[in-house]
Parts: sequence; structure tokens; C-alpha cells
Amino acid sequence: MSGETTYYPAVEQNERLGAYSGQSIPRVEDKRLLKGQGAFVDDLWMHRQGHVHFVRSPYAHARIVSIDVARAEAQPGVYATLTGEEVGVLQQPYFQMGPEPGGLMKDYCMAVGKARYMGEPVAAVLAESAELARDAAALVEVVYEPLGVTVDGVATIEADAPVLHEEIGSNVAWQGVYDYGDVDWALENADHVVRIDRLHFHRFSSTPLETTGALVNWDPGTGVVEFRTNNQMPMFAAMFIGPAIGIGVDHMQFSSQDIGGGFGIKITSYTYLTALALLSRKAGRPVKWSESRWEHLAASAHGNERTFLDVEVPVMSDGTILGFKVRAFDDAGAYLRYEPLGAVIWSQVVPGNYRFKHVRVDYTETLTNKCPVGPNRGYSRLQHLWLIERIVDIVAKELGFDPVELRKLNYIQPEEFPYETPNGCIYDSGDYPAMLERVLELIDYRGARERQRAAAGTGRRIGIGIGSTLDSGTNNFGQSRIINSALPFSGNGEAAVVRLDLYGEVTVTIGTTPQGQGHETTAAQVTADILGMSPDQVHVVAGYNKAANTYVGFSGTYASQFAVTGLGAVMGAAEKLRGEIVKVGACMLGAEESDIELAGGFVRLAANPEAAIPFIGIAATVFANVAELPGELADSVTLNCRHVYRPPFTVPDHETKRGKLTLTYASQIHAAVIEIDEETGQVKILDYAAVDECGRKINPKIVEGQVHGATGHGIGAALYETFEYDADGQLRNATFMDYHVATALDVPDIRYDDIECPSPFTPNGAKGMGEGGGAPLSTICSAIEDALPDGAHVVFDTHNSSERVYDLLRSAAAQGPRGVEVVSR
Amino acid sequence: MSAVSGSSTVAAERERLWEVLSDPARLGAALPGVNDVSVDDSAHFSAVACPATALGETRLQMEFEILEERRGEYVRIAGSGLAGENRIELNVELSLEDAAGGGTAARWRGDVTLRGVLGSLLQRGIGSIFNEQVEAVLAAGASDGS
Amino acid sequence: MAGEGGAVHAIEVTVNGQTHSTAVEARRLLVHFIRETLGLRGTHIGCDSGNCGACSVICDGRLIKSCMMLAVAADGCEIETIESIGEGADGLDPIQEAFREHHGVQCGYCTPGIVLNAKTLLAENPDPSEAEIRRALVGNICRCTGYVNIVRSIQAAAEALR
Amino acid sequence: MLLAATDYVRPASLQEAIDELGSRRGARVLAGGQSLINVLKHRAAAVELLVDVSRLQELRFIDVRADGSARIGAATTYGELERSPELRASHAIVADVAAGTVDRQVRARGTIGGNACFADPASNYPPLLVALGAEMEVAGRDGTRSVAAEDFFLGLWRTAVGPGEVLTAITLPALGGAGVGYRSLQIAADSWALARAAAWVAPGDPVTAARVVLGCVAATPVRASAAESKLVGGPRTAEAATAAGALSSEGLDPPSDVHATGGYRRAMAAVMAARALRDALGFGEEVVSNGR
Repeated sequence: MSGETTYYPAVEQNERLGAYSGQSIPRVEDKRLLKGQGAFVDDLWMHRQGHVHFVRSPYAHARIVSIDVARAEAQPGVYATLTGEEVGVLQQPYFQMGPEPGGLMKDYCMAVGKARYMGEPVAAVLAESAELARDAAALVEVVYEPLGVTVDGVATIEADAPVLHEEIGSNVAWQGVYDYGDVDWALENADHVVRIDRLHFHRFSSTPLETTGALVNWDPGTGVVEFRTNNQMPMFAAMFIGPAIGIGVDHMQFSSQDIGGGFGIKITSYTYLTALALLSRKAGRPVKWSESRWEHLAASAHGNERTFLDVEVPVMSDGTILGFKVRAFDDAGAYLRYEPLGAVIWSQVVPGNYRFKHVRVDYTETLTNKCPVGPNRGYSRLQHLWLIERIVDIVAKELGFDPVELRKLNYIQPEEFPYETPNGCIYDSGDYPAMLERVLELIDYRGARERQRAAAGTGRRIGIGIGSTLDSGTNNFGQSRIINSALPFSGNGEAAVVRLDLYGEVTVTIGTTPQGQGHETTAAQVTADILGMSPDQVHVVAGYNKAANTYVGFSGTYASQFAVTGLGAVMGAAEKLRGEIVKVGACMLGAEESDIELAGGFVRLAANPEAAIPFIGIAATVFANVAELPGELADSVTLNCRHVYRPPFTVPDHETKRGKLTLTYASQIHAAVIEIDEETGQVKILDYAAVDECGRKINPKIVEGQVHGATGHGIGAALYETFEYDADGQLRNATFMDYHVATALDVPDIRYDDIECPSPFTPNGAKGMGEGGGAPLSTICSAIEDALPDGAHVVFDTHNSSERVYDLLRSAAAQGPRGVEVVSR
Repeated sequence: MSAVSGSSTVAAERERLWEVLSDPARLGAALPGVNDVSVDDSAHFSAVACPATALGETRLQMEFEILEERRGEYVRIAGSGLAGENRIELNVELSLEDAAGGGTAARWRGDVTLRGVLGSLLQRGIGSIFNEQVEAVLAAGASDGS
Repeated sequence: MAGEGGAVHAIEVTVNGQTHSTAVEARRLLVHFIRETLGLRGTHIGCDSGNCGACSVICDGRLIKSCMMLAVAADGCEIETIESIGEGADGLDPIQEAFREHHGVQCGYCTPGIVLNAKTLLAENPDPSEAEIRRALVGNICRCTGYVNIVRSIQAAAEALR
Repeated sequence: MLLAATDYVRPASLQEAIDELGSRRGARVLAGGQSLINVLKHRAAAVELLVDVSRLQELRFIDVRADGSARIGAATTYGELERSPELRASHAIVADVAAGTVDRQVRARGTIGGNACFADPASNYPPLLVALGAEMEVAGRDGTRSVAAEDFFLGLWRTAVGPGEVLTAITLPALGGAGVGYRSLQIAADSWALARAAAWVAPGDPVTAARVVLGCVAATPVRASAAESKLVGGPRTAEAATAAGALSSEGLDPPSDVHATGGYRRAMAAVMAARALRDALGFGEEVVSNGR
């Protein structure tokens, strides 16, 4: 550790973890999932439920002149309809997180007055069956007056672009300059300045295999609205829904058991939940909605699309990169549903894995007639990290540095941790050079370079690529104040209850909404270690339930944090329960608390294990035989222990845009060897490796699985998956036929290894992980760039179809602009 | 939007074909699988047409406007309507000439836009479907009244 | 017979060994029949274009997508769904056991289709290569695992079954 | 996704099927349903009566004759083609294309006749059937007629099978020493094809006859006549194949879609044609595609 600097209050590591934590035990969840016994939202039903079908705008931008539901409502089996016009009366516009101008936006759960993207819901039909609802929906007559369409995330700010939201007055939602260090000085004093015209991070989504769905019931008797839904951040949803339709959070119940993937995309489903609640109230029935895949692709949420213009990179003659300057345009689509938080989230990783000191990002968030964006695995950081990796590779190529050596030179070095970034974030731990070495071994880097030379002239070009990324986890919601100083958010947290039940059973409830991350398993592992029992004796209640489980405002599963916040809460609660058990046990055994140990589900004397009471004895005494205990002791235990884990954050500074924005920094370094067919531009991955570092691992196999999954998403996006709109705002990949999700043939076997640099800032040494930082996007681009002939245009887009690679290959011979220039002193 | 163009030669004399193409009632009746034509005036008509393919019929509820015409040689028509929850818009200009070996040579160009999920689903085919429908109209027009 | 939703047809279909004689609308997909009429919710729906394979079931011994077949067309067929795999409410068969052991499951939504895929694959080819396994999986999309541990689970299951 | 109302019948014989198809304008053949059901789910088209021919044994057979020709029932599934040792002996390329079609689930239900009648420009069989000189048997109320594959494909989703008719069988002439090749450029390893080319080259040196057929470049399979003429009379060399392939995209104006521009498709059609021709002449090289 460097110097005397302390960035956070000292954190005590929990010494009890070890027997089970750190082991790859098989998951508790798997039995029911493997047997088809999971309970996903579409598996649920209620008596008298109706089925919903949304009528959606075929236009990307149109005034809604009229909606006539008479014919639809006259159909047998139709219970009710809901139109945007009604919504305009029944709903207040959602709370906006951004300041003006974007904050002026009036956003509703359905199109009110005008539709702003293709697929936006304009009406809903509730009927006895899903078939009848769809049949009737076709009879809803909507008269549209088409308006001009704007789809380019940069050009949309031009004066002649059609304006989406008149109340905002332009298509600029948020604008701000992040200026750290002195980039002007760096550009003036650098030996070289590398300028890149334009880089584009494309639109895609992790498209969870289970689409969004909900079963919603507005109970007229109690006024309680029950949402059984796969929304992955229910309290965030409640914050939007409650004020919008005038129900208290206490009157909203949310629950889910199994969720078929989320990846962030299911955070912003609150608009649909609002519409369903209104429809339920109107019809006096439970309403059920299962999104179809085309609806999901066109109208749930997309990942952020970002264009980087006028990148300038100051570089010293030894290869030291001083930083960079860039104009970023983030295209939020038609509404700000989670935005403009993306406009600050990227700044958790301002310098990436590098010692860049001088960074200026002029950031503009814009609006277009496209599906609204939402957080998508690696949210807002992967765009920025891709930019940084493009910068490093382009600098290496243009100035003739070896891309490996250039990285090693510029990486933050292992002895520099904890490392303070130019904007005041603290990277907790890491060893990037060691990870790079290891990943290069895994792909046989030297051998690959030889293969590359041998391939010359064969019609196959080989490229080797590297991608270095960070997975910043446990974010400080106070960073939202960098965007909007008036927002009342800061810190983070998660809640858990660990309790002893009547017959000595240990039950854990958490405020998280797992979607495949194995929370039931890892929570049982840490609880078992703390209570001295085996994980299969710990019952972790499956899924989220606002009424039955505990929660805090930040509850949910998102943003790479469970190992820290979720398990932090579970560990704290388990420690509290342990304390109570020890206290009661000591009393019953007539011993001091310091003489007591917990083992095998017993409280016993460390010195005399024969003197032991099983947990049932403790529970039965406290719950059913309490008169046996001294009153003071009886009054001080509940065996029902709640803990809220709170990371040690302070509020970031709005003016300087500085602060501690995330607690932990997991990292991954990837490497790939690819082959390009010169005649077609088709890319084949020959070899792929990932080295992961995420602190101390609770269940290494689950961690490895997360790395595999994030890699699959990245490879899919790099080569196949893209949302493309035409100039008319029509989505041209509105089904899985044209949105090609990577299959088992597209994702290669992934060589994996890891190193462990425990986080000094977390009670278990773990770091949040799972999002993965989009490493394959950088890695594949790096490999394509490496394979291109001299004189080719730089790889400028995250998505590289065969045709794009074909064009890049041919750009060398064309001797046209390359999208990059170097000015040397 | 898909830009389309094509040409075909039909046996009918130009004058007779023209009579069909410039008469909303007869033009509407020449639409493929047409069920229901109603004529508003000399330039406007609406029709429900069901062009058929091997996979079934697609019901289109269309309104047409004859925008421009030069007797016997040129007509420009715009159409818009519904295909389920999807919207279709088309523009076509059609030129007629006497064919060398008798009959009429027709050339057309235009564009067709399909909005909604079908626009994505049919992106590879909408152009050729459009051309086939124009050919079908010309063929039906040529045999109209004969 | 014709109701609001069109014609209704009598069918007899055997699912997991139990024969059901019932009537279905001609337009009803097999997947909806399995999930809603029979209440077997382990067969999932992930797309509307026959791409994802979450609805895969075994029909007369072959893996099919139940969203690409009408229920009425399954008249006289023998269907096996995930609910038939592994003994009783808790038993895992060797394929399911391999998936548990090798972390071949994350969210579990694609899992039933993939387990049935593996079952039919290994019945046809007890010793598949990695390439053959990947080729066999192409009709089943998984968004969580990057397929790595699914392939490893199937390899392990093949070994266990040999 | 839910279908619009429709009706269904499963006739017991071909004759019954023809009667049912003739009974209503909105009747259509349902075979494996691996394309048609998708179209119906998206309500891109409606069918009044689905006539399910998938279980008609009269349409499910692979009959490889002594002369090396093969007659295949239209409702034969890809899986049956893939697994037929007889077909693999007579027309390996047809079995190989079946084995590479989509996925196991689709191969269990999808049929060669359905693929031909779907007549999608991106489909795998149409260009191959034209290149192989297949004959298509079409049955209707007035009996059975034979249509050359080249005349069978009329447009998108439109074939020579008229109202009330059904495709019953496809006959592949004996290869008799002819070389064949088939190449596709696809999105990823297994999605949409951007360009396809099938080649058939008669035995003999110099080349006496050849067919080069492109897919994905127009509404129907396209004979690359310039490539064919270049080849005929020339030597059986890799260079000749490459040179002919380069000519194959002459005069093409393929449509663009979200995956590729028309210009790229055109260029790739020529690349695929050259490769298919090299395969046909025995100079094939490995395919670059993950996992294949």
C-alpha cells in the first residue's frame, strides 16, 4: 500500500469466513431450475386475471390524433382498455432525475399526445385470454399524424432536427464538462498528439432470455397494489410509480422468485408496471402481461449508444500517455428512464486501468426517436473503457509501440494501490501487469505472433487483441448529484435478516432480486461459516418479497455489488444472530460468552465440546420457554436479526465532479486471436482467454460463470448483435431472426484464470463483479485492428459485421482518410 | 423504405389499359385479392386487398390517391393503409408506351414503407412483393372488360 | 366446431406418459397447451420467432420447438417435457447432476430446453466432440453462461452415462 | 405470440389434401411449419385453413434409384435427409445441406418441400435444387405435372405451385461424376445467409456443361450465365473456377437489408460462386466459420 493515505475508515475483515466461503459448492438453486420447477413471472396466475396486449406505435414520431377503442371493447371477452389520453389524466409525469433541460421532460407510462419511438405503447387491451386481447388490439383505431424523425445521436442536436419534447425545447437532455488535471497543458507539452476523428459505441442489449412480465393486482378493498414481476430493482420502480399514480410505497407490494436474466434491462420496466396498475384498477381485476420478444427488442430498453468525437491524446516519446480529451454524445433514445445517470456513471473509471492524469470529457446526452436506453451489463462504463482501449491500441499502432509494452508502461502498477484517480475515485487493489502476462500465456502470445507471420499471403489474416477493463462495483448514489445537485441520493446499502426459527432452522432473507447469480448459495456459505454450520442447513429464502423480506431503498440486483453489499448485510445479520445465540447459550451453559463456540449447529463450550446445546434448544427456549431465561437477557434477544450494510461513502462534489464513486474495482484482462477471411471480411475467433481479479471469491465457480457470461455478451455484441434503425426510425432488428444472439457456435471456449487481490475496503475482501466491463468489445476491436493491413482506417465501431471488416480491409488500398492523425513536436 | 422499380409488357392496348388505371373503380377492382372498393371521387378510392403468397394472404386496408396523370402515358399514385397493427405507405409512378410487338410496355418506379414489426420481418421481401403486386394489377387491368 | 377464436379440434396427446384427451383451438401453439392447459411450466417461452429453444420438448423421440408446432398437430404424439426428467420431485438424472456439478445453470430459463437437448443428443451420440455439442446446441440460446459450462456439463454427462 | 384464428385439417391421403386445398381460397399447405408458423405468429399473413401434410406417407420417402437419381418426398424432413445413407451415397451435398440447416429442432420438423415452397431468397435449398437440375412434381385436381426447379421459383414466397396444388416430390438427376459445390456466407455461424452459390459442373475436360446458381441476390435463385459460359469449353482448373466465379455477379442488383448492402452481397455472391466452383472441380478449401 502506498504511503500513509487512508481513504476509508478501517474495515475489519471477518475472520470466520473460510470453511465454506471460497469453495465452489454446487448451487442450491439448481435443483428446481434443472427440474423445471422454477417460478418465473409467466408461471404465475391469479383468479379472474385478464391478459394484456399493448397497441404500439408503428411510427417513430407521430402526433396521436385520436384513438377509438369502441370496436375493441365490443369484442366478446374484452374486459377493458386503456389509452394514452386516459393516462394523461390518471398519471402525473414521472419524477425526473436530471436537472433542466432534460428534467423538464413529461414522461408517462404510455404515449400521451404523441409517440416518440417505434413500439411505444399507445393503448392497452385487457381480455379473457391473451389471444382475445391481441385480436381486439388489432381493432383499436389510432389516427396518427407522422412527424419528422431524428435518429442520429449527434446530429439530433442540430437546429433543424425535429424536437421530441417540446417542453425541453431541444434534443439535449444534459450537458456537462468533466475536466481533471490539465489536458491543455498536456496537449501543449506532449511529444506527440494522436487525434482520432470519431469512434462509435453501438446500440445493443443483453436481451435476457425471459422477457419482461408482470401480474398486477390493485386490490380495491385494501388499496394495496401487488406487483408480481421480474423487475430487478423494485424499490427504484416504487419511487417512480408511487408519486405518478398516487399510491404510497407502503401500499405497494413487489415480489419475484426466479428471474430469467436481467442484466440491467429489467430495471426500467416501471412504465409498464404503472400501466398495468392503472388497467387493474380500471378493470377491477388482476392483469397479466408477458412481453413478446419483438416488444422486448423494440420497446423495453437498449444499452447506451455513444459517439466520441475529436479525441486528442497527448503522448510522450517514451510511450507515456498523459490522458485524453474528447467530446462524447450519448444517445438516450426517446425518454430518460434511468438517465441521465449514465452521464456520470462512466466517471467511476475515468482513466481505465491506466495512469492517465489529464482527462477532459465534454459530455452531452441527447434524445432521438429510438427505444429509451436503460442500464445494460457494464452500464455506461463499458463505453468509456472501450474508448480508452481504442486509444491505447491506436496510439501503439500510430507511434510504433508494442501494444503489450505500451499497456504495461501505462498501467497503474500493483504497488500504487489504493490508487486515487484524477477525479478522486479510489481503486482498491489490483495487479494488471501480472494479469496481462497470464492472459498472454493462455493464448500462447508468441505462438500466435508466429502464426500471424505464417498466415501472410494465405488469404487469412491473423490478429491478436487485448482488452483491459474494470468492473467498478458498489456505487455511491451520491454521484447522481454530480448530474443534479438537487437530488436527495447518496451512499448505498443492502439489508438482510438472519433468524433462528422455532425448531432451530436458520433462515436468511435479503433485499436482492437475483437473476441467476446464485445468491441463495453464496449467502448460505457466509452464514454457515459465521454460525458454524453447513450451508445446506441454511435456508436462504428465494427471490424478492417486499412484504416478507427486508429491504432498503437501494435494494435490488444490479451494478456488481452483491458480494459486497448483499453479503455484507448477510454477514452483519449473521454476526448479530451469532451474538444472541452465544449470549443465550452462555447463560444456559452457565459459562462466559468468551468460552462459547458454535459448531455443527450446536452452541458448546470450547473447552468441553460435550457441553453443547443444539440450535433448537436455543430457539425453543427463546420462543416458547422464555420464562426460563433471566428477564434482562430475554428482553435483549429476538433471534431475528437485521443488518444493513453501508459502504463508507461521503457525498461527491457537484462543482468539481470529484468523489469516491465506487468502492471496489474488479478487473479483467482478455486476449483473443482471430482470423479474418480477406475475401469476405468474416471474423473467426481462434483462441480466447480471460483473466479475472475480483478480490476474495466466495464461490469461484460462480465467479467464473459470470466471466463466461459477460464474455459471451461482449463477443455477441462485437460481431453480431446490434440494433439498427433506419432514417425513418424503424428498428430493423425487431425479432431474434435479425437480432442475432450469439449461439454456442459463436462463443468459443474461453480459457480462464484468475488472480486474487483482496479488497481492503470490504468486510470479506470481495469485490463486486459480474458486469464484466465489456472486455470483448475492446479485445475483438484490438484484434481486428491488429489484423488490418498498413494504411487501413482505424477500427471505429464496437460492432464489426463482415461487411464492415471487409470495408476496413479495403480501405488500405483506397488510401483515403484513416480517421486518425499524429502531430509530433 | 424500399425503393422499387420494374417493367412488364401486357397484351392490352395502351388506351384500354389507361382507362382502367385512371378510373378508381376499375383500378381498385384490379388490386390483387380485392374484397371491397369504395370510390370517393375521381382521384380517391379505398380498398381492402389481400395479396396472396404461398404462406397465406395479407389483409391490407388501403386508401389511394391519384396524384398526377398524363392521359395515356403517365400516372402517379400514392397509397397508405393498415396491415394489422402495421402501417404501409407507397408511392408509384407508372409510364406506359406502346410495346414494339403490340400491347403496352409499362415501367414503374416508386417506394414502399412498412412501419411496425412487419417492416423488420419483411425487409428482404417487401420490394419484390410490391413489384409482383404492380404486375398483378397490370395483368388484371389488361384483362378488365376484355 | 367454431368458437370466437376459430375452429376447435379434439386431440389425444400423451405427455410424460399420461394421455390427455381434450379439445384445442386450431390456432393454439403446443407450448401454450403444455404450459397453460396442462400446467407444466418448466417449458418456457423466450422469443416469438423459433430462435431461442426455451420451449424445446421431445416429440416422438426427437427434440422440437413447441412454439413452432400447433397443439392440434401433436394429436397422437408422445411428448416429453422437463418435468419427466429425474425421479420424483427431487431426483436429478445424470445430465441434470452434471449441470449442477459444473455450474451449467445460471438464471435457469433456458435450462429445461438445454437439458432435453442434451438428453436427445446423448441418446443419438453418446460420445460427442466439443464441436458436435456446440453444433447440437445452436437452437438453444443461453444469455447467462456464454455456453462454456453448458458444454462442459454435457461432456461430463456423456462421461457419466457411458 | 399468438396466431390469429385459423382452421386445421389433417387429411389421410394426398387426394384428400388436394380436395381440402381446393375447398377454400385461404387454404394453405402446412408441412413442418418451421417457417409458416412464424409468419402466422407475427400475423404477417393469414391462413383460413391449414392442410397438414406432414404425416402423409405418400410425401415422405427417399428413393434412390439404380441410375443414381433420387426421388424425395416433399414432406421428408431435413433430419431424414441428413440420416439417409442412400442419399449420402447418391447426393451427399443434399444430405450435407440438410445436416447444416438451422438446428436439430428445425431439422426434426422442417421439410425439403416446405423449404422450396417457402421460396425465401435466403433459403438454402432453392439455389441448390436449380443447380442440380431438380424436377419438382406438383399435384392438383387435374393430376400431377413436373416443373423444372429453374422454373419453379417465381418470386418471394411464390412458386409454380398454384392454388389447390401441392408439391409432392423432388427428383434429383443422377450426378454421374459431375462435380458439385455449395457455399454460403452467413451472419455468425448460423444465421441469415448474405450470399449463397451452388455449382454443378458436368464431367469431362474441357468442361462441357455447368450451372452456377446464386441465392440471396434476388427474389429467386439466379443462374450466373456469364460464369457458366466462361467455364464451358475451358480447363478444369482452380484458376478457371476463380475467373468464372468473378463473373457470376455481373448484372446483379441485390437488395440491401440490415445485415448487408446490396453492393457487398453482390461482391460476396462472386466470392461464394468461385469457392463453390473450386469445390465442384475438386480444389475446395476450408470454410472460415466458427465451429463448422
